[in-house]
Amino acid sequence: MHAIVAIKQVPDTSNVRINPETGTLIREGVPAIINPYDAHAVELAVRLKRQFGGKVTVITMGPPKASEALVECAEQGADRGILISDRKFSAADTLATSYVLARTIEALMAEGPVDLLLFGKQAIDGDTAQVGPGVATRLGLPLISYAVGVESFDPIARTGVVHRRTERGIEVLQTTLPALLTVEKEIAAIERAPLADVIRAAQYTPEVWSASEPVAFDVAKIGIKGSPTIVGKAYTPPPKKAGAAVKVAEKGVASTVTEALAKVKAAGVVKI
Amino acid sequence: MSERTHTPLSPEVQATLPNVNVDDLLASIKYYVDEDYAHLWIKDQAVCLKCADKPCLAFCPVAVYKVDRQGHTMVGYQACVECGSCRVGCPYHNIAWTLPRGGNGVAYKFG
Amino acid sequence: MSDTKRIWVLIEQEEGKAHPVSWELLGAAQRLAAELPGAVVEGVLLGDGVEGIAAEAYRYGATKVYLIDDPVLNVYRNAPYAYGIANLVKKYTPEIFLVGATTLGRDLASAIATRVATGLTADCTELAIDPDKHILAATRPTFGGNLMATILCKTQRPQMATVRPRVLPSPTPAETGAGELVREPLGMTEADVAVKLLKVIPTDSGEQVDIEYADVIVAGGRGLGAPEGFKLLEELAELLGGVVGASRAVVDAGWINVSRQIGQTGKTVRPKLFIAAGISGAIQHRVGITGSDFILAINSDPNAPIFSVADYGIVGDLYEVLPELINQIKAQRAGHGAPEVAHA
Amino acid sequence: MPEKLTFDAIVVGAGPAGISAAIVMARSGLKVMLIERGRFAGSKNFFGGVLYTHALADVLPDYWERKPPFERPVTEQGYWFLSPDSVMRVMHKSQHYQKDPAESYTALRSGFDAWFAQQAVSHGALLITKTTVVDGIRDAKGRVIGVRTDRPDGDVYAPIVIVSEGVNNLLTQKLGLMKADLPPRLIALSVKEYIGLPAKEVETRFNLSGAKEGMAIDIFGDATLGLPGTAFLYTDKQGISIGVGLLLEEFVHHKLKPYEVLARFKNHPVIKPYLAGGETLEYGAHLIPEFGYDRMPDLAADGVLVAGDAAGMVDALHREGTNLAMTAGRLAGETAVEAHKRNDFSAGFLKGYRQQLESSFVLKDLKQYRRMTDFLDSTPHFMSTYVNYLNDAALRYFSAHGLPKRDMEDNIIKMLFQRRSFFGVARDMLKLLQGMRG
Repeated sequence: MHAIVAIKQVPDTSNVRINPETGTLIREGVPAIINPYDAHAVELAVRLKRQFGGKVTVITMGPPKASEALVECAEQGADRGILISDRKFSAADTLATSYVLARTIEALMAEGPVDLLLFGKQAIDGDTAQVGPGVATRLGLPLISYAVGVESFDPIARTGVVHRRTERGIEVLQTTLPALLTVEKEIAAIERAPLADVIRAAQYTPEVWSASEPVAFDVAKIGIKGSPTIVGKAYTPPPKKAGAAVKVAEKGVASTVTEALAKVKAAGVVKI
Repeated sequence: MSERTHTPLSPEVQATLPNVNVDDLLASIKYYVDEDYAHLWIKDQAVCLKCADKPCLAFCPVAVYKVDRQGHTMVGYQACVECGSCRVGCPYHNIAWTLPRGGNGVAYKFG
Repeated sequence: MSDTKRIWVLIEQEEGKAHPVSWELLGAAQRLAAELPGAVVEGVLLGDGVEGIAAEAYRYGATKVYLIDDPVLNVYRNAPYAYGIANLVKKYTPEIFLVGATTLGRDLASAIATRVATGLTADCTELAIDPDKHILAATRPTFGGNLMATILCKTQRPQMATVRPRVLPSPTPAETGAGELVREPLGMTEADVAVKLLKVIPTDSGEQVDIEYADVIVAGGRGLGAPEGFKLLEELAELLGGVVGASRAVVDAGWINVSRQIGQTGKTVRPKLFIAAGISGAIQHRVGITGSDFILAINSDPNAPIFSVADYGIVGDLYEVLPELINQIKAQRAGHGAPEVAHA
Repeated sequence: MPEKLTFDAIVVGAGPAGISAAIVMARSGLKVMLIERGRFAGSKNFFGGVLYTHALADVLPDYWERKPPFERPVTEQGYWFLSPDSVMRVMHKSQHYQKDPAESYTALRSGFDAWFAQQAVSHGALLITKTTVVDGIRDAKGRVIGVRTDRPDGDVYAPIVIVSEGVNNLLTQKLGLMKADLPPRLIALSVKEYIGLPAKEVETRFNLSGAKEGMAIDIFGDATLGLPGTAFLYTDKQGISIGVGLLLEEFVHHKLKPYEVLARFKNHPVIKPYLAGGETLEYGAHLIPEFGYDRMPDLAADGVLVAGDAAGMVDALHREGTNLAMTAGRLAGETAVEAHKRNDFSAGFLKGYRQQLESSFVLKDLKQYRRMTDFLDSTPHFMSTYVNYLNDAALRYFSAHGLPKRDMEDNIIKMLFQRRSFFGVARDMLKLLQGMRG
């Protein structure tokens, strides 16, 4: 079994600070982490490897610093890490990113058969959820997004049954392999890695691929050239204004609650 | 060496201490909370029940310790910054103090 | 080539019912069309025996609906839907294409954008036409809602965006409406589709939803006064199909498990409705709830900081307010008859 | 059966002491495992402080080329004596401080320690993070032969273990090198806020001419409510580190909330304007071991050495700790290298580590100030009495009352003895002298 996991190193958005004047991220004091969904994707891959044998390859596109994230994946049990890093990739949007990852995966598929491609459901910095589906589309592989569980996986028969969360419930889907899954956190709880794996990872140096070696990417399709979208402007959202507050002491509990319920309904967020 | 003698703080000095909601300070701290393992606990609630002073309620710099209605000492280990004050400061050495599992707990961004 | 600029809206449907975000998008499309000379608003509809939905789309302002009706499209799967729509896009070259940022919409839009090699802006909360460049300016929150970014797609067409449901107003439909129905073939058979839907397990089958994914959270704080107060919160949460959350104070007090804690030392949540009962709202708690769509705060202290982030606040005793809330919800539901039961 | 994990040396804790030891050993070709429980080296470390470059240079002669992430060089330093409404400042600014590299720098530890640990890695040490050491492993004769971590299959072996675990020295105690925890009057609790301000603001407020100037101030008196302790204020690149530390005993006895003491200090009329408009980017707390020379744990036993805060290597009077830790870590590392050469890891040989410390400033200073904690302990009024007196005397001195100057001077001397008897003052000064001279 060979699973390829695509990950991203992201700023921990629970601690993000924005420079209000420039509308840019203040990197200082913001930890860089593996996108949390991606870490669960790696965990799933490692579990399948333990069950079926084989190997796990983790790929990421990013600056040189992102190789830290690949080392963390190695701690989790990944066998090989590839950092695709080149200044020519900078300012890539999701279309350019999915091109680079798809070509990288094709190159890996040329080395030998691949059974599963795993992505986090989205990255917490951009929240686009576009790269996984984009790569599946480029490779012409079956896509199951928002996967929450693997019911069965058979690398011999090349078929699997996957649970997917949608608004109407959990869809149980059968797919041929290889398939591409984007995963939620429930897909696999992260376990503490044995010390030997951590030691091995600390000695591991991920491979670095450039824009030209070992895969020659089409320069028109990468970085800012290959990105149809650009950021027009960025700004900090205005601080939220406090809504009205009504006092039970003034209006009585019944009419206060009636008013509040009407407000909730008007907001249309949930069915009352 | 003798035990230390203390001059009590005058009420005037006491009155100059502002009220601070420590929860507001906690928002600046990065934690990786280990939901499956509490690294601090009370060894024997009976000892706390007999402790009249309960200094831990004050000296813990992140207010980990609270007392519930039954007088039991509750431990909010999630906010712990692992300073060790309670380990040393509890007059009865009644706090079991261990380190969080590797990678968990406080992670200072600036330090 | 004509100067007609088509603004397309995906009419999302499942089990023959249109998703309301489709109508919100038709409303938005009409507002965009007013700013864009030569623009027309058109719908795109895929499914199996869903032609009837087209009539609805006309009432919401679509002048034309492109329909692919095929048994392969009976249930949503990415590949045949994306394939069918990408062919429509290639044939009719719309200028703008709007899709709801639902699970289905985000899955589908990404695949379409990749197939036609164009730009897609995800999960937008605001749409406008840039007055100078006459292109779509799609604004979306990023970095966990800490930054708003306006994205432009300069040369590639269509300019695609998925739009978060419920952030744009839903237009009132016209009494009647008429438009042109354009039928197109799918050009794909079931044998071409690798993914098969075996079954759907409804979510509300008793399984406790993790607080991070809950759409409704009823959270309690020190103001509950006693752990028994959580019974009331559980009742309300169950009524709303939600889960119970808590502030640091009550988790510390041992009234509820740490997995329910919300805030800097707990979890960050993004429910549609967050009800804060007896939570004063220290900053460390507030940072965990600001992603909520609607916050209803109940607290006896009118100066409680929670009110500064609440969309609506009730100053009063939660032991008076919560039972009344529960009663009124029950009464309203009784008035509307029993909730619909889905047929197998 | 998992393989037995074996190294030449294990270092517990990637702080200044442990990293220094790891660098020295790795440079000598030993296979070193440096274990850190935090997510990265520095993530558990918090200080209000100043790093001295002499100790760093001894460990890493080319440290300057390796671009350490310092905040600002300390070009002006000294003391502020705060009374409730006034301040007496004794500051020293000198051209001597203006050089590259400077003698000392303000720093933030999460960045500095991470950088320092990378230097160990670049020398060949293996840095293992997110891994907590829970116990030592000993052979039948009681010799330390490894450590147990909290990882699955987490035992790891080495003929020598250097314990640099910090002030909460659980492992040191488990290995029997220290009998029990010391009382709270020998440990200080310090709380700090790192307050963000634009560099320009920092420079204007503290009269600094640019990024190559910085200030380190120790503050006494009202900052600690007159109780034995120190407050501090250091300028960082884009912010200020401000904190207050008291012997833990004072917090315990007076039931003081550390964050309230800090908030009160920040509100002091002299301090407040410096912080105006700043944003608290981080709050935190840390213990400072003020064991004193006579209560340090055993520094060596069979297969094990202790260095840094774990051994109480802090000179509280001069707010020095990291330089003692780096020096001790270096000497521990050198001892371990020597032990490998002789293949002798016995306590008898390893005790040479202590002898080297005795002849370095580390133990010389600790010996000299061995009574400082006791001095503060026995003179709890010291801070309030004399600091307030200084300010009142200054007020009298600098105000024109229409009195002859001679009368004013008499007045000032009288003011002192109204507060404390002649013999009281004499005794306090004598004790202070003893504390300072050792």
